[in-house]
Amino acid sequence: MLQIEKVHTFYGHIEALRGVDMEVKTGEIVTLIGSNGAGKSTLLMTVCGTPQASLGRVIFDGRDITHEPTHQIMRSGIAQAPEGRRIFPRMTVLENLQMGALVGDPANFAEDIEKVLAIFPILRQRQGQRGGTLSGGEQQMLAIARALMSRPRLLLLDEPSLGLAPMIVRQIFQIIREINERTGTTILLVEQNAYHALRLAHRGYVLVNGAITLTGTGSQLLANREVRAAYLEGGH
Amino acid sequence: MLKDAGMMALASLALAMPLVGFQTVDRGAGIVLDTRFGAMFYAVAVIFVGRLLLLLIEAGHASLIQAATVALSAAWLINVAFHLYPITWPALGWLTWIVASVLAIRAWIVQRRATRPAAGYTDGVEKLGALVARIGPYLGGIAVAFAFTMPFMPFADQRMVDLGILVLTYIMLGWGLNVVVGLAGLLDLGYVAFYAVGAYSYAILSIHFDLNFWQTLPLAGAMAALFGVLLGFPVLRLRGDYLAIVTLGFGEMIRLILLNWDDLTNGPKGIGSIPRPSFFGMQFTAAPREGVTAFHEFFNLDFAPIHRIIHLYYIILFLALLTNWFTLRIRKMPIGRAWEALREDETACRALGINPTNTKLTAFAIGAMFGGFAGSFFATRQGFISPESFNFIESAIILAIVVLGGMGSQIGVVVASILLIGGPEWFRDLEAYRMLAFGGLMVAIMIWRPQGLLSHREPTIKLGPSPGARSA
Amino acid sequence: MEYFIQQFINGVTLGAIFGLIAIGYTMVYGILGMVNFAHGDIFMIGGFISIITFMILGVLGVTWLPFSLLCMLLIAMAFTGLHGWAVERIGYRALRNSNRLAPLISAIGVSIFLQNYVQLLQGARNKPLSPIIFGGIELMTSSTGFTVTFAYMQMVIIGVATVLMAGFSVLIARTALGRQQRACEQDMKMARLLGVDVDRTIALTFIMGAALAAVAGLIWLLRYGIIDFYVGFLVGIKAFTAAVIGGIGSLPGAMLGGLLIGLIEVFWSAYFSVEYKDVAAFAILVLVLIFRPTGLLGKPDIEKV
Amino acid sequence: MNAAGMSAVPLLRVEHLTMRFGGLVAVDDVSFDAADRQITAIIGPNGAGKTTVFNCLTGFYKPTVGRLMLSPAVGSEFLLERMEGYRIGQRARVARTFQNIRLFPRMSVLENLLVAQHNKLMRASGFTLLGLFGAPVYRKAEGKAVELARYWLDRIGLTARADEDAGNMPYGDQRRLEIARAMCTEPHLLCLDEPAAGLNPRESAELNDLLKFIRDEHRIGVLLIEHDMSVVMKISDHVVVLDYGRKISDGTPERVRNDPAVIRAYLGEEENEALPPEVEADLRQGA
Repeated sequence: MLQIEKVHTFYGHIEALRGVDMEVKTGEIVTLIGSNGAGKSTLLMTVCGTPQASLGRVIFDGRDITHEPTHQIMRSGIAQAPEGRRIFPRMTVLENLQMGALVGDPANFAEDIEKVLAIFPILRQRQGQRGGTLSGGEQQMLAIARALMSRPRLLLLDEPSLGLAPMIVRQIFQIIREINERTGTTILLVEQNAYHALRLAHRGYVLVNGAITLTGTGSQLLANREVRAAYLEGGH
Repeated sequence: MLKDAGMMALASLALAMPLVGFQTVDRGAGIVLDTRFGAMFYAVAVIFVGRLLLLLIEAGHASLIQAATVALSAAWLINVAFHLYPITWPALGWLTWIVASVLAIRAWIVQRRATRPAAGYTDGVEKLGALVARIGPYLGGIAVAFAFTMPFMPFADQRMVDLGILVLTYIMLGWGLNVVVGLAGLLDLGYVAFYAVGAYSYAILSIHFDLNFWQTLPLAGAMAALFGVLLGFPVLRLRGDYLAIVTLGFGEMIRLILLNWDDLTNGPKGIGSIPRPSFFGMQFTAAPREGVTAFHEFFNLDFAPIHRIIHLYYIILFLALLTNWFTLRIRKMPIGRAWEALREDETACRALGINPTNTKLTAFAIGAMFGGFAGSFFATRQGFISPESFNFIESAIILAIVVLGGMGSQIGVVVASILLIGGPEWFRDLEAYRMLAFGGLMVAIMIWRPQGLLSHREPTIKLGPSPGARSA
Repeated sequence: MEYFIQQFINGVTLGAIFGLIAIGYTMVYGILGMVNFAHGDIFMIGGFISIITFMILGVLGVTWLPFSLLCMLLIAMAFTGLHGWAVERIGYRALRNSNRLAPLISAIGVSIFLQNYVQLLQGARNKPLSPIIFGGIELMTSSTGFTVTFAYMQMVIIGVATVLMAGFSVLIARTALGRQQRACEQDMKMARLLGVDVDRTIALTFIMGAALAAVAGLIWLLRYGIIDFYVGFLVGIKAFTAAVIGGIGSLPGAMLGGLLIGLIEVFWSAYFSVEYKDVAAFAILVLVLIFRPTGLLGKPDIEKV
Repeated sequence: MNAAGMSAVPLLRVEHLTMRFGGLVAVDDVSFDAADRQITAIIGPNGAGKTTVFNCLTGFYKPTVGRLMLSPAVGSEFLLERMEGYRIGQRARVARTFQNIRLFPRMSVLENLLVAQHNKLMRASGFTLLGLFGAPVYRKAEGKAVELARYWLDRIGLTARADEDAGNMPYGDQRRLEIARAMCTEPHLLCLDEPAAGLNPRESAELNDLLKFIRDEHRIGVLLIEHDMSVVMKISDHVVVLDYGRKISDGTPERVRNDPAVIRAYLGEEENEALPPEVEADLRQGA
């Protein structure tokens, strides 16, 4: 579904991605692990076209989207719940969801919102509340819900567990699995919390210093010595 | 490609229609309407062709277009310089020239880019900035040497020295404002207020109390600094943009007060016959008053008005260098580092126990003081001041000098002053287009280099080798 | 009392002008965080386009007043909006991600450019327009013979301004376009990730702001019967002051601020001195900012550290 | 709590701290102590009010209700809630770092450490006047300040890059540089806001060593916000757990980990977190 071929991305003079190759197949959960600054978020943002890759290609559904503007890419079936959640703080929960549905068909709105609120019942109670007043876990759920409102075929999740109580983290990962199983949405997940992410994912990639160093199924990577030494020891 | 250029032409046609296509002409009491469709269509055509050529350049047909546009813009400049061919619509000529020049530059960039890899491209101007910073002391030395000898160069006529005085005044103002904007990061849009306070303090003190230049100067500077503190105290807690607008309002307030407080400032008529500075008590007049020696008599020279101008030139050179020495020095002081730290992150400064208000206030007061000095000089040089000289556009020009030069860069201020003040003065003949070009240039430079021309920063202190064996 | 009422009407009329311009400042500040210094000059251009339109209509022989007013309004809004778009496209778009000072300096450059552009093309003298709306209702007359008049022109001005501001508020609060604008205001990068065409939204913001400024320019022309290339500077600064007093980023704040500045200026001139009316406006600004740094209706933002 | 490690008066005593923003209660009647020469950790999910507690302690917010008393081993006591923001750093000597690193990015690493010694240097420079003309008093003071900076640079391994812009340092180095900068103010209490966030396990371990070094060698109190329980458990002497603005537990790491209230609200029921069988098999094979 998504192919990333030899992608290089620059932030100013800094080369954040140095020739990344990876692939996400339809219906998979793929996770990308790596330390802070390895370029995980940059990779997700490059898929969305901000910044655009300076070399290489990003292909989604057989279409080269490398040089398309972001808003076009987001209209072609990709949605992202970015790092730090980025809820619109002065909009209500409902308005946030409306923003998520911007690229969708307005006729589907009522149906979609019911579906999303069924996945995240807590948001139903909070509908009229401003995004900024939600707790961290609720904001994360809203961010995922908002991304789902556009009926994406590919969902990009950037560090959904960041800063949440261990209890909420388990809940979020459970929901991600459910979304994938129930709706068949393909998911590309970036995580610092390698342990949970690898347990959840069908396949995983390890990103070091802007390049992929290792790939395999979730279990293979969990069992890999280097991975354990670099990302798992010292707790989860 | 045609469609793109057509859209552009359509947009420019719609833009040009009301203001270029029609002209309101004054007729006696009222106005009547005139049309200028010819000019309008010419302008639109230039833009259409220009856009088309630009797209062709991007598509890889650079060489021929480059040659043609270079020739065209050169021909135009030669025509302007030597008045070869009479021009009915100079504005359209300039428009054509600008379009041609932009195309020529663009073609050059595209060609250059083709010969080097896109990745890892380092900015040439950035490198120049680092180079300038490295050779700064030598460059500064050469510049100072040139500045000292300039009045005695063969090309230095009265107009040249006058221009030198003007540029140096703005350099000094730029250096003064650099303390506030460049180092402390406080956006001051009303700097001209302190310039005005200095000038009026100087005028009033020197006329009413019969003090000479060197006695009045510190008083006027102190007065301006006092105003800086008075303004700064209540408003320095405000966030950046609010501060900008309050200082802008303050600048206007000062001007309006000067305009309306007739008893003190003589209102819009201004203050005249401000005493000129003397050279150790010697005056620069052909026939001095009884008991006063004239400069030319003492040195056995023929009287020439240029003596006075050269004297003024050295005064402002001295003042400017004083400002420069002071700012370079204070940058290395704890207070200077605190200013820069405040610019970078005020919150972190507070956490480190730095009092933000007092620190900003010193920057504000010192900047104001130099503005006051420059104002004093302005008053004594002109001999006449009125509120008209202190409007917002002056503040904008000084700020533009600091920002275009590259904030915090001393040499940048010099370059920007020469470019913005000296440059337009050379095109005096084109009075009408001067400010138009000035505005356009500000936009163009900002878009080209938002961080200013020379924005490289050198640390104020370097970690030397460890003294002895005192390693932890 | 009658004098007071008359001044009140005058103040509201002036306030409507400031309010319309202030909306443009506040919207651009909200979305880009920059002071669009050239906005006052856009207002001035709106005034010039209005006067030129009026004269073209005269040449064409259109004399029915309501129709020619409507033409002036629409044409001025359209062409001034285009100028607003051009300013954003040329002067600001490339600077959207650079430091805070660069767009401000660019805006000052644009302002200087526009003033001289109009001066070159239309001449430096001010352009008079003889009054085109006459008469009014006499509301009351005091014992001393002072008559309070609510001129038809003032009614038109206040009416047009009120309708536009109300329509505008609904646009921002209720429509998808308004939601996109607010989304860009709060988090531009996220808005883009949700498929918002940010460039288009920002361009529209500039066009709308310029169109409202054009209305202000037209009103100014009707009310004061005179326009020149320099008028945008001081009016612009005062409108910005209004936006800051109201709480920058807040639409109702801009309108309220405009009204306040209009009233302060008129009452100060009426009861104290005309000379210092501008000083009074700025002094109020300083006071408001010191005691309520976010403006009257601004949201106090909690500092996140 | 072991009485030996704590003197009668704790370094910091927080009593009934409450912070409201409009209708929102960010911190609700929280009381705890932090001892000298100990690492006290405050844990809890994002939005639990941890950073708000820090902001009250360091003067960025004025608490709605509450008393914050700092009693350094030497010198007088300070009531932090009554002090203006910058004075807390200047007088009471409470230093802090920030969740999102707040260095002076376009100043050099060394300059960052000198700015931290501003007040000392300001006095030595005769409020700039003496310094301007190069008085020896000032030059000596500046030399000493540079030596202190060098000490910490050696400690965090950044001596070689002292003259580069702080903003160009790698993420992990910036975290440690921020701590070094805070230490250059010679504080009584060091407050660290999520210092381990975004660090990999190796960098995390280095950080733990640095914090223990600060506690044991410089003998000051450290207050630490963190949500990674595993990091907290390794180095802290005392843990305070916040949830929705309230304190739900307080005590030694052992006690907190097994506190039913913490498990209910924060950690969740211990699941069967065993690895998938094939992974277990792989690991056994490799071993």
